[in-house]
Amino acid sequence: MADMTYREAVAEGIAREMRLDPTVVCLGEDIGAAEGVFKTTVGLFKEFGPTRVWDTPISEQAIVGAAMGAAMTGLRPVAEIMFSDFLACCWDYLANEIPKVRYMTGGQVTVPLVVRTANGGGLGFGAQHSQAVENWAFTVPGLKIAAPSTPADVIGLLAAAIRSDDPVVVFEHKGLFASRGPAPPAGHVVPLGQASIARQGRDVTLVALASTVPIALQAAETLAADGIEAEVIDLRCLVPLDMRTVLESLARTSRLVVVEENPYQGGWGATVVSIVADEGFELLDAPIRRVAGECVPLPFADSLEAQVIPTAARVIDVVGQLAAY
Amino acid sequence: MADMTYREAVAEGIAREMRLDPTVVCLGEDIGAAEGVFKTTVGLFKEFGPTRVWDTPISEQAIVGAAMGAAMTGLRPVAEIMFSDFLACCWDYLANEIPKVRYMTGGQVTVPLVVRTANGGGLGFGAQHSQAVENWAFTVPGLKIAAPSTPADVIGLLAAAIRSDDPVVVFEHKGLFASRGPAPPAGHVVPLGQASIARQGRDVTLVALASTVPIALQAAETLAADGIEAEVIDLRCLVPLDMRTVLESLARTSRLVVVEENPYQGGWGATVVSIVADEGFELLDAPIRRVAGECVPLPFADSLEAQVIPTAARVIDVVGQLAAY
Amino acid sequence: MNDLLRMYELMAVIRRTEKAAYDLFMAGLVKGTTHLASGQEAVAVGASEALRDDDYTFATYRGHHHTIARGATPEACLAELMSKATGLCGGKGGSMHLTYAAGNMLGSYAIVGSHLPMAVGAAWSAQLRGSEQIAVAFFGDGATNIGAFHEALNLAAVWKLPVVFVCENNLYMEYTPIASVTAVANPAADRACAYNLPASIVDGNDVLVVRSAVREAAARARDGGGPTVLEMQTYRHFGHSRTDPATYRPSWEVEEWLSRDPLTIAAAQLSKEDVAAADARAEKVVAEAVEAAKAAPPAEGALTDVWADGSSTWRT
Amino acid sequence: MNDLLRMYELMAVIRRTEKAAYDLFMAGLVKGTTHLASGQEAVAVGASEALRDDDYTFATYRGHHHTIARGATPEACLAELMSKATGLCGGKGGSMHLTYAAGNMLGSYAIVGSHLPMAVGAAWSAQLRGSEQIAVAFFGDGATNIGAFHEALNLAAVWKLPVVFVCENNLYMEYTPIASVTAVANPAADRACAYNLPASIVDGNDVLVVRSAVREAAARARDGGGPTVLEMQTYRHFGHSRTDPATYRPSWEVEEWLSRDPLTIAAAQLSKEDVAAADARAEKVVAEAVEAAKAAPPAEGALTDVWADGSSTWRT
Ligand SMILES: Cc1ncc(C[n+]2csc(CCOP(=O)(O)OP(=O)(O)O)c2C)c(N)n1
Ligand SMILES: Cc1ncc(C[n+]2csc(CCOP(=O)(O)OP(=O)(O)O)c2C)c(N)n1
Ligand SMILES: [Mg+2]
Ligand SMILES: [Mg+2]
Repeated sequence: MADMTYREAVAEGIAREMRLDPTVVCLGEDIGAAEGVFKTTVGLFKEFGPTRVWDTPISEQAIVGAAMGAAMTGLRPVAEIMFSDFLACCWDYLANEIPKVRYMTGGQVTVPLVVRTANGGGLGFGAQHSQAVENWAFTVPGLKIAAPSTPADVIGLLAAAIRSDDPVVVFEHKGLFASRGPAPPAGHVVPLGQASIARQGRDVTLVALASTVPIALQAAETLAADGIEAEVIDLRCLVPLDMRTVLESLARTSRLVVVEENPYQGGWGATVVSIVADEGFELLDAPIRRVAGECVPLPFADSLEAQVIPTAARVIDVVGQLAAY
Repeated sequence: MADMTYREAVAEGIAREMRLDPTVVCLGEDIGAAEGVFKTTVGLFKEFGPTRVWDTPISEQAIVGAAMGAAMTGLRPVAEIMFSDFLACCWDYLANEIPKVRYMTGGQVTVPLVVRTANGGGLGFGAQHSQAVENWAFTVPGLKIAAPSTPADVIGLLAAAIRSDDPVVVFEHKGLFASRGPAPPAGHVVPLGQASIARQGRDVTLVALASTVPIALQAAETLAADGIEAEVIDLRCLVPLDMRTVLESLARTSRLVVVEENPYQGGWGATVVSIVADEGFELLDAPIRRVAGECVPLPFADSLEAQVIPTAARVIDVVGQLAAY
Repeated sequence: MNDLLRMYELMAVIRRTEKAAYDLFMAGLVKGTTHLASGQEAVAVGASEALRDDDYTFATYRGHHHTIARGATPEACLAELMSKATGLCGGKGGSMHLTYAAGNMLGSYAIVGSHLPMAVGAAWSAQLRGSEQIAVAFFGDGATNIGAFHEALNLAAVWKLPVVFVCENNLYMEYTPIASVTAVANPAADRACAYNLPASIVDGNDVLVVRSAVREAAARARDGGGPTVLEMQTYRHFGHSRTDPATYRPSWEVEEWLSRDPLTIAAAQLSKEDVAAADARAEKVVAEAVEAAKAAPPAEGALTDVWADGSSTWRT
Repeated sequence: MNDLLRMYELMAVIRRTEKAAYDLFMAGLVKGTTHLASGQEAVAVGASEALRDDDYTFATYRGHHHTIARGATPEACLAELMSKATGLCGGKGGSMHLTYAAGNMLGSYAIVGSHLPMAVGAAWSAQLRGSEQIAVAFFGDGATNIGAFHEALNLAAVWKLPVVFVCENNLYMEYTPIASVTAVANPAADRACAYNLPASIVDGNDVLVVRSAVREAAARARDGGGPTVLEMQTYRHFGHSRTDPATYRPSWEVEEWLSRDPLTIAAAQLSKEDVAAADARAEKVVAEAVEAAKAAPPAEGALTDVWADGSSTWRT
């Protein structure tokens, strides 16, 4: 299979669904003629034209609110929120409207929409353009949440998300856009809620998501040289959350480290840990550790930013401590 | 000491600070002549007049954004967001602006403001007026978070919050407004970040906050009849989070149940558990359990709502399982 | 039956349904809160009469009138308020979230202003599907000061969407007069200039006037003429919500508006006999609805209906 | 020195500072992203000249010009961009968050529109404290379509606050023309009607014209006359941000605006000698700033400055 970038996979993943289903439409800022500020919508405007790919004003509430109204009435909108930090500008729709309308109408209304957004740090964009905020969405029952780590998963998860009758937030990681991987075959779909085992190992389980998958894999390589075999689980989705895969791995390894980019306080890893501390308590041979973002805003300077987001070195350090436990 | 309601304590707590410090000003919807839709600002407009107590349009972004600008320039605004669900309408200010501006300016700017809001369910207000969203705020480094459970704590924590040079979100619980307790003496201040031990016990630690404190206490009473002595910790604040008190209690009890109203997925209890599963691992004699909100929107019907928010019965049930472990 | 009589009867049904809701509240059979629209019936009924059945409407927590006007039965509404399984939303929504999707009444939203962008989206969808449907958002005067209002009107105007923005200006937000917090006299109509949209100020208590204003706006929308802003002048007879005695309103103002009751205005143009007969029918429908709703089984399914598959499972 | 010459020199310093920022970017010494304001200097300098030192200003991620105009040194700005400890924000803010609180330039905000309510709040604070300060928010054309704009203008108008809303209309958002997504021709000025506010459209490339427009608005604000909307017509010489070659702009348009460069316009009214001397001084100041910034120690303190006590401790 040919290689492609994660960035290319986004546009390709959307295009594949748009070809299959004429009700799939895109809207967002600068996604049309400009092809996206991250170049993640390249080719869409050319192929599908202005009735399928819509440039919007800077109106995040109108973007997501209109997507919701359209999803309630026969379309499958794919709305882009340029940086995930800006989800805060339309948070009412993500938190109070979209995830609740099916429930509060007793099932009368469904909202098959996708909100895509560029998430995460590492590029020196500062406090308001660098956050990993997948944990914000995780606080809201009623949203499905995908966060791919490879180009193939981007395409497969976008397919599942766009076809889903439930609302899905897809977190594309800014730090991964330039990364490469095999292009998946036509028809590739990754069902929502199925973690993948990115690396097998018997000594410790590393649970990761999106940007932290390559970090965990890199740490695992170094640890292997020291004789510690880490199993790396790529959750792929936060909702549905594939705890079965995590607990099964833990049954083999007895040790758990969660590697997450969002801040430690309120991070999604805490929920994973709390399930394990309940249902997997007897499997544990050592404390559970979380390598997470520091509880500070994201600093601009690259040297500072590297100190507050997870690194392979921190993972290696923490696993070393657990192994010695 | 005379008794007062939690609701009265809010107005009294604000009034005490307004008397001491002329830079304290209030703004929000219907807080002036109407004295607040929850009657939590009764008397303020009368005593302090329209230059200290401001009725606003329905403009949550302008309310909190203006509070921020005022806090940067010499005032200590106390902004009311009527229901905590509406924090979603001004989430940008809570998530991206207020908590970050001090850090991202390298300490040039401080934001001594308070955002007060009526939080939580149990009153049959449905999906968009009943959420416990203290966990939303908990995802954001740079916000202090208080959530009092008694009238005295309302006054003491409001005093600390209004005097704080850091931004503080105060979650007042709708279900507690009518509850009564002793009025605290003049000058009463409860420092941010100090949990209280609401009940002592040796068998299990129940960690609670705001509405779940009376629930945990009620459960503890029942459990005591069965010979199980539960220690109930009222966290009072999520940030700063007083883990020392939790870990010290756990050292005595070896068993932990967190009782929280926000949903299980992404709830603050998960972070408490994850710290314990790391730093308190050796103290544990049993799995850690969380009694939390179900991962659904809040239903309107009271019989349904009672099934999705924590109850004493569920706490008793869970503690019983742990005790038998 | 002539149009006006039919509309009168529908208003009478709404009025009595809300009266029943109030009484049931006092009897402890309705919990939570309710926001009565009594006094504002003409807006809902006049507008619905001007719409096609497949047009979309979106309303607020003060939405009983809009729900019934689009075809929901008083029984289903009251059952919802009484937390019954037969309620419109199975008891999960309540008064603030009445929804009747079968009648294209796509919901009542309780975050002020939130549904305006949704209506814009429904109109966009209709335009893309070439269905010639339109969408209508009903909202209060207070909603005109929130950001979502601005974003919705601009987007609708730029994309020239088939949507009508209907403000029910009842002079008050919860307890505070809209005039005290708004920079213009007519909170909706005076904002249309900022979006280059046509606007009119309409007597919202005269159902025929409402109907013709909405007809005109709907026709413009359907013909590709884009959005219209309609500001309906009206008044709520009761307080904001159950707990509000509305003492902040001067009694002359209340009296003046009560004398302009939309039912009275419509009745004045009908024969006494017709009105009496319509009232009797309305009385009967609502009385039966109350009994049926009372007899219905309680709501169930706290953990259903989150996902399209009916479940609420979020993890393995 | 006469006013215009002083303003010219300040614009020349800003122009060269941004040129230096660009070069340092290309040399790998500035990371992240930068949004150059080259072409828009007259707005910042003309406005700052019209303000008192204790007036507050709030700017966007495109804020180099506003920061220097309020008194920050090129060295402190460049050091910030180069992630140095001596940077304005100690390297924690970067280009998008330049802040010079000592000069009452209270920050650069990177969420479009977010700072308009803050400026309203600063004006409110000034009014309450009776300090006769005013607040100015600078924002782009694109910001006029976001909800916070609407809420801010309404609140400021209702409370008659001493605030001036200065839109820098440079015709584009990131890569999309503002005209394609806005319902009115002048995105800021044509919205003033919705708040009953005075507005004017101003030649934003003529520093003297800018100054007099802001003077008038500032005087009105200070005298209790409330807010004003000023829409400055201007143009950015470069793309939206570092990575943008701006190929979406027709070359005739770029040329036309380059011929209306604010520095050229100001220089035409000054003597050649004065201009040359000012250019030389600006050149020297910036060259020295670059050297000093390069020599400064790197940023530190990733875990400081969250709380007012300087720490970031969130738990015991
Ligand atoms: C975003 C938001 N802010 C505040 C509220 C609380 N609230 C509910 S109704 C209301 C008044 C609304 O007034 P208006 O829009 O005039 O509608 P009316 O109630 O008069 O029909 C307020 C402030 C809310 N529901 N949503
Ligand atoms: C709420 C929000 N949405 C989107 C963006 C991304 N963004 C950054 S600058 C920009 C264009 C802003 O255009 P304008 O207001 O005209 O300012 P200019 O860049 O022209 O100075 C956009 C869309 C953002 N920063 N914030
Ligand atoms: Mg009203
Ligand atoms: Mg612009």
